[in-house]
Amino acid sequence: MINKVVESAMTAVADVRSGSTILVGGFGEAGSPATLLQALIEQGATDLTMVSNNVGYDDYGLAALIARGRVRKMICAFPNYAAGIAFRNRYLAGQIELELVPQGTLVERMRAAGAGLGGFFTPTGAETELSAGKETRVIDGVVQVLERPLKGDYALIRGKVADRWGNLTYWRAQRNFNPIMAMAATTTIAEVSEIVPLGAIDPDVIITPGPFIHRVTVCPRYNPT
Amino acid sequence: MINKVVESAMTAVADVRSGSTILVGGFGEAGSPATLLQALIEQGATDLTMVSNNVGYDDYGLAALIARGRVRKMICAFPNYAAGIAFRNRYLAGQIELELVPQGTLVERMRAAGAGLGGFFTPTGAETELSAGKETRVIDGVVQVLERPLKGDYALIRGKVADRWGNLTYWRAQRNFNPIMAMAATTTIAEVSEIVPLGAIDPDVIITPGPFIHRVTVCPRYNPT
Amino acid sequence: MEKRRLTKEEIALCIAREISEGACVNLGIGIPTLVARYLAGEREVMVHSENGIIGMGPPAAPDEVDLDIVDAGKRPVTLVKGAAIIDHATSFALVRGGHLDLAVLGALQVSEHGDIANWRIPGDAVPGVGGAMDLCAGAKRLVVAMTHTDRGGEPKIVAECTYPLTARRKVCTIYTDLAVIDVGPDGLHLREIAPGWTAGELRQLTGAPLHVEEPVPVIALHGGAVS
Amino acid sequence: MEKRRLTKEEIALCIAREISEGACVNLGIGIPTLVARYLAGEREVMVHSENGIIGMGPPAAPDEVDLDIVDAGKRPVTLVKGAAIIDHATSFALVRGGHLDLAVLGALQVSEHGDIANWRIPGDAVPGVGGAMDLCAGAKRLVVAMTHTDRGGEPKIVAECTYPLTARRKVCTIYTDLAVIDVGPDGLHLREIAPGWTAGELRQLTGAPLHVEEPVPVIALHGGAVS
Repeated sequence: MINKVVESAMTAVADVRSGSTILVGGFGEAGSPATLLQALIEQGATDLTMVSNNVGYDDYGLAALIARGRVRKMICAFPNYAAGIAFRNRYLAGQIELELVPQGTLVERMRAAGAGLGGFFTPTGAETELSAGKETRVIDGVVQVLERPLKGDYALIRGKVADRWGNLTYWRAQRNFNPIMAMAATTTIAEVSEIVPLGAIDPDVIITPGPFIHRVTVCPRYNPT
Repeated sequence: MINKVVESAMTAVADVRSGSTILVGGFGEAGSPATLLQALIEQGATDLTMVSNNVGYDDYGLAALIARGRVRKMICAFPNYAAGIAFRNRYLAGQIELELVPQGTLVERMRAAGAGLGGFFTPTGAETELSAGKETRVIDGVVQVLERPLKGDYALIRGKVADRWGNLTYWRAQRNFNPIMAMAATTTIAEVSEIVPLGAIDPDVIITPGPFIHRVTVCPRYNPT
Repeated sequence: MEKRRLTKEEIALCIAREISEGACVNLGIGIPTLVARYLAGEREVMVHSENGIIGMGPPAAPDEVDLDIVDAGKRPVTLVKGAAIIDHATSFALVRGGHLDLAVLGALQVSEHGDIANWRIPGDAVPGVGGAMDLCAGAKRLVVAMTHTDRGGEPKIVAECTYPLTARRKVCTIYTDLAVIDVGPDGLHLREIAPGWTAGELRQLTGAPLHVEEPVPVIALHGGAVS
Repeated sequence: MEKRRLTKEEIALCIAREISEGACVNLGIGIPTLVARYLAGEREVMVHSENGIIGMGPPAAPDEVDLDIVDAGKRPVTLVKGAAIIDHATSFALVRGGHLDLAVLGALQVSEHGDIANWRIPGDAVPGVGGAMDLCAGAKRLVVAMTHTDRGGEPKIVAECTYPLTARRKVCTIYTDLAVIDVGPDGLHLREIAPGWTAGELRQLTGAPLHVEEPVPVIALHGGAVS
């Protein structure tokens, strides 16, 4: 019997090795796998490359991981906001590397990795400093940049409902990066609000199908206090 | 008030011009916009380039369009089956052009067009006669082929339920190429089983959102007799 | 006619007027966000948010807050009837693929060629880009909402941008507190001007040549509930 | 031991044995389709169909037919509990992106390098490729199910394919009616042989050198309900 459900967030992240590249879903706090991130803090892996739209908030989750010096490099679109103080401090001290990627390119690079594509040409960022040094060519009169796939060793995502095969749904804009990151990692771990019996989710409303998911664990939505 | 619902399949296809490139959803007969195709036959446009996984069946829909000499070129993955007799006859007589594309590349080329990408590298078809003359390069040790976007002037698709904004759901494997083709054409026309009031479809279960759809019309599933 | 600059709300109203029914629009942070206020009424418009919402409604009232329903600035919002949720890849396919009829963005500078700089202030501590470059690259029509001059009174409309570029040759129209200016292949064209201002005065505050056809229409500030 | 060739069902059984619980597999047309029969029981396997089904079940009985639920050959099928529907782009992302643990395909020829030719017979009236090239390019593991020789008795396992290639260096294992042969970096390795056959006899029917370690195990045909 296929059963991807694991008992806790700690169990789910137990084998994450130092030096891993980890994709982290969510847009701000919406759809963020905050409990898995808290477990990762306890778990201890370090020298991590984290891929996420943002850099976390205050001193929990991704921000706490950064504050503790566990992140070597951040690949993201939008690290510059007041509550991203953990990242800012380390960045200004030269203690963390930043690869800034336009938001649409960031998600498309992960999709390319998940879809087995070797790269793609996009007009986004052409003739700007973010495409400096990258191969460009004019296609149909538009300058386009060649972007490479971005694959994770792990993806940590948040969903709404799952079954034991790993079929997943998402609640509203919790969805964001999560279904794409699910495709783009060697091991994808999902925290969800609820596990339901196999067959309880209508096949037409499943957003992420089982083969993209490796472990699922139930966690209430994490609300920092 | 936005209202993309039109009264009939004939109205929906009325402005299709000769020489157009038309994307046609469906995999075999599953999810095929058969009523829109019947309307296109009556409508009269000719010199068409049709993009579809298959080439139609017997003498209705896409096959009938081909049999009547209205299709200049077929871009597809799988035209070689007994009921594809209309295509076979014209192809063997040198009366129709064929661009054969691997199935995954076919759908990904349309996605690239819909997503505003200039092209992508794929391992599919590398070192085969289907990539002859195409740019290839070795990426991460794998030979990959550069494939170009494939855009339609029109897309004809089939869905299950729609609202007046053009939000769409699909029934089971009726889905196939339809949501991708919906993104990839200047004008996308959907035939559906039912129109429901705005707000009646849960935002989480909509597969194709309104901005990708331009016209919707209600048609019972077409069953050839 | 009293000589004055437009308020932010009035700039937003002017932009709202050019949005037609059925349009799919993305409204950036700042003045662009205000445009949503003037879209209500008979016109139905589909407001897109980068994080995968089509049919974004007004900000959420305290009792409506759902932390998973937020706008591009991560503020709780509502969904309108007809809203759809899509994933981030599809959301940016919509943006880059030309399915967005209009994007309204703020800017630090716009050049006479339609180049836009709006993502990075030289010397900023931490750079961030978000979805700005995608929106500029992909929207069918890109308009900018900004003040005509910066805090030091320097022109933000320039011959060549000196701030890092977001995209080249993409801006169609610039809405400022002093004017509405279209960007054409031959440079900037003054379409409308703020009440009481002359083209000559405007030229003094604009860092690139301006094509002017006199008489220049005054921006109409009636016909919309400017609050 | 009676000397005989395996039936199609027995080839399918051999392949089914190597599929482990939880695997996501794609079964091509012909002998590969038969593999599904031998997957039932305690093992749960997710069967993928190119047209966007994960969790494909047996063919539909007459009263179960839904013309929108079909397999890659367009025949009506059923869905199992836990099935999910995805669009074609996601379906081929799954295929090409290495999410398919195993693809089982028929072939016209397989070379000692693992090259496969299975999409086009030279001289065919109308060529068609379907999803064959994607499956070969992307599955984590590609195995071939075919007869050891063609109708004229000529080897289908060859030094170099003469039919148009589907993909290069992708086949991991070849299951025929005479043998199970693994493709290694140094060529073909005989893993198991049909009852009553000798390695010498097999070499006569194989168009490329075969590494053989005697004694060669005989293919076990018990342990599965071969119908």
